[in-house]
Amino acid sequence: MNSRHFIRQFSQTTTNLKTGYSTVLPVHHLVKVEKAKLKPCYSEVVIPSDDIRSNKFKPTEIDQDRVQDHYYNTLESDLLLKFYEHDSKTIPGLKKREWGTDSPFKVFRKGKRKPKGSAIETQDIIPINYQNIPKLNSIVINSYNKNALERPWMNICTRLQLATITNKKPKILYNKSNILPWKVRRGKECGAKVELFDREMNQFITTLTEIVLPRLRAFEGIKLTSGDTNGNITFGLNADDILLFPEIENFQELYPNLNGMDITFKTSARTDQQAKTLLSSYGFPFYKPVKNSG
Amino acid sequence: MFSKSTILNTNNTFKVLVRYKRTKGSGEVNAATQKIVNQLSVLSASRKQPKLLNLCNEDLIKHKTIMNAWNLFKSKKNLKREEQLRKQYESMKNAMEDLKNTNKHLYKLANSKPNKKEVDLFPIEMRIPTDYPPTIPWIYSYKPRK
Amino acid sequence: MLNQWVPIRNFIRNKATIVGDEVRLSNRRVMKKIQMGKARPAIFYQFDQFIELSDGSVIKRKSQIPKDELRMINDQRNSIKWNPHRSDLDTSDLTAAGKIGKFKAKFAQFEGEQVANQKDSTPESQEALRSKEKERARQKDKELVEMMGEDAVEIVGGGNLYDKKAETKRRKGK
Amino acid sequence: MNKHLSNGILRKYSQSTTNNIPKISSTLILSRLPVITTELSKFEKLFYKYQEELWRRLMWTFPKWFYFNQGTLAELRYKQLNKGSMSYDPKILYPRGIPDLKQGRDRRFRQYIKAPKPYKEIDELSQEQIKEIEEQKLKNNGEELINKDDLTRKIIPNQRVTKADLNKDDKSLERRLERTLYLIIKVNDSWILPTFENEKNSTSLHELAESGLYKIGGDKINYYNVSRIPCHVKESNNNKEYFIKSHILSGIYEPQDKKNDYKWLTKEELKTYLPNFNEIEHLFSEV
Repeated sequence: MNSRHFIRQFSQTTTNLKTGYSTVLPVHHLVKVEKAKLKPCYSEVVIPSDDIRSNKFKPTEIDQDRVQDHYYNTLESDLLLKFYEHDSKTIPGLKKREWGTDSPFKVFRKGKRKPKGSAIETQDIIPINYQNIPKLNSIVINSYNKNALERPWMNICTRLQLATITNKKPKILYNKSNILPWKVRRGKECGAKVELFDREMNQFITTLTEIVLPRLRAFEGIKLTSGDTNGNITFGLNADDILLFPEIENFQELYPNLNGMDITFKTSARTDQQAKTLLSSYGFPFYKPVKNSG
Repeated sequence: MFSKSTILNTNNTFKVLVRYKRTKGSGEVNAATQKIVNQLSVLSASRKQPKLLNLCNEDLIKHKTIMNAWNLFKSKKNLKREEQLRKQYESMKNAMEDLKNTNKHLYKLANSKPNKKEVDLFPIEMRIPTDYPPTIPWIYSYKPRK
Repeated sequence: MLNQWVPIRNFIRNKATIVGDEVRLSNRRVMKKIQMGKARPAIFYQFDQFIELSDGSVIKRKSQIPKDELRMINDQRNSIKWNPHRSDLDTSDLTAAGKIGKFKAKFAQFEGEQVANQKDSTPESQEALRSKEKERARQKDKELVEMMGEDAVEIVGGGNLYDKKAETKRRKGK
Repeated sequence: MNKHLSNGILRKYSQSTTNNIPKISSTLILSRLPVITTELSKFEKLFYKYQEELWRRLMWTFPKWFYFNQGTLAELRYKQLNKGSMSYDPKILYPRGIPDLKQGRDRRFRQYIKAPKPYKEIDELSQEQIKEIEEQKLKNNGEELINKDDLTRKIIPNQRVTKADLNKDDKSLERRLERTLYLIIKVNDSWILPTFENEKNSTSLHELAESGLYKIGGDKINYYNVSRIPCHVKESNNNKEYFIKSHILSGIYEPQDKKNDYKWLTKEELKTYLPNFNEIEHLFSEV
């Protein structure tokens, strides 16, 4: 509807071909150009962060990565064999639908209808081949501290706890809404989160599977029901469990107010099943939660 | 002319202002607060951040050479790995196609997944290699599960 | 017996004297504004840490704590959950070959006669043992003070800053 | 021409009808996964060293005040190990430039910190204790006596090269810990990957491989089959071998028939033992 028609009009052809106002979204002139960034004094911004001259330079490949090596040497080809299904085809995911044209209200209705049987769209499930073997992309550790709402200094403890465990500086979480009975106010600090990649992520995995989780008495494993249907698996550790990280355990008196945290594994798998298989290959146990009757 | 620490005369009363050595004042904090301040200072970059790297041109060229060599090394390794994976995929696909034409029954058994809902997990005893081996490098005591 | 061992962790956490006065941080902490392009990554000081697992294998890590050698008693390598098929680990916790049994065997020297006499202990003998322990602890403290010199004063740590129980009480009181 | 072609097709059809059903067998690729990390090449070692030095140079100052309370024994030890850096004195000429000192560190350079050890180091021991240790060494053929029950003893990693490596024992699972090993057996004077014939063509390929392995190697093998899907097929004279991939996680392979010889070999070593290795070369791990 929006595309311009080039009508051959003998007298007006030039005006029709003039570049003018594009009505195709996104309209480009609405994108803000920060001209300040083009100033010569900001030349540092332009240097890519992995360049040694950049302020952001941080060497990443500092030692042998045994987890990554293990993935490349053994797991990758095992996973390929495990996930392969002969003569399989792409299973289309649930997608948003058109409203239909049987009523004038539907014709001019904005947006699309939600997919059938689900509130959100789901991914297509593509058969696994040698180019799309699931792998772990990153780990997100999220620690919501409700006590920090009343005592802002407690958030410092939470941030430090995450920083010592992961060796990476966490970001502060802020409340997004106002819920007065819970003392939740917009813009208040309420915890911290950190996203780990590469070596930091791999070290975190081995710390969990080799040192922390085996010593948790009550730990049965990650629930087989966990997952967000798109291949991201989450499980939680409470404050007492965090005491078992070697960093915290050896200097307990320095970390008085520990806070529980949620650990999310972001994988490139399209289904939760595949993601769980991938995680189990790193040594994470899984268990089937028993349904509580009554 | 008069400084603060000299004698002032106001309304016939003498007020003597003398400078003493500063004692514990509002600047001091209690132990708990000090602890939190310590924690905060661990997290903050102030006074801890080193100077920026400032390589001379020669060093910069050396660095770039090293990085180029490393990237080349890595890409060669990756290509080799991908090529091997591709071959494995092809031969696996070929084997399945062959099995399909040879024996339908065995093909069905091979291609069936245990259950759509069930997760096919790796055994928990698979280990990520360590930097140095265990005292007894291999576990011989294996007891089949009953 | 189990009850004596399990709550150790909690005991340690609550042991520290609770500091009455709370943290008072000024709210006027103004963050330094970082100019565009001047932000630098945070790289905490990290030690190369060697951890020896229970089976003798050693792993390398990067850690911020100033300890570059750690030894684990319990970990993945002797956990029953991670070794479901091993015949030499098949023990419940309370038997002599179990975790606690091993722990006791290892630390028998510190526990004195306690382990040996566990089966035929009477209230009197236990009382005697306890007093012995106390005496020993006192002796240790004395030695420590001597090592540090005469003027040494024990420093009272910051302790537990935030008491969960007290907090709930306070809230309910409101 | 046309006639010729149709003839050819006809022949082919007739052949397939007269042929027997091909014999199907499962071939097992049983691997022992690496126990320790791969050996790095010299280039890799140097590169990692370079990167780590850069990284350490950009590291923040160690927050000593956080980990060591003033007036404790631990702090005393820390101070002994890490002698405080110099203070700036304008009268002194500094050949490497004026130091940029903050929190006891010259921020132009990398910071070297020694962490206190849980055990006593040489400088902490008295003369008598050192003498005692040396005497023990002499008694013990030059090796230091280590109390295995002492939890705070020094960590001495085990050798990456094992006894089996030194004895060149290729029947041992303890050899070449940094590599993946594969099982081959000797049948009729030739080395092969273990192969089991599917007699009734009713059991699935992976189950056949598993039961076959237990038959020849005993049931003390902690066996893990990776997938039901065969990873390769080898055709020869109406024989079809489907390759099944699996791992040995613990336990031991004990040949039930004592005459049967076996070996655990790496990829390079397999080359000399297996005929037409080049066809299946891609199935074996490089490491």
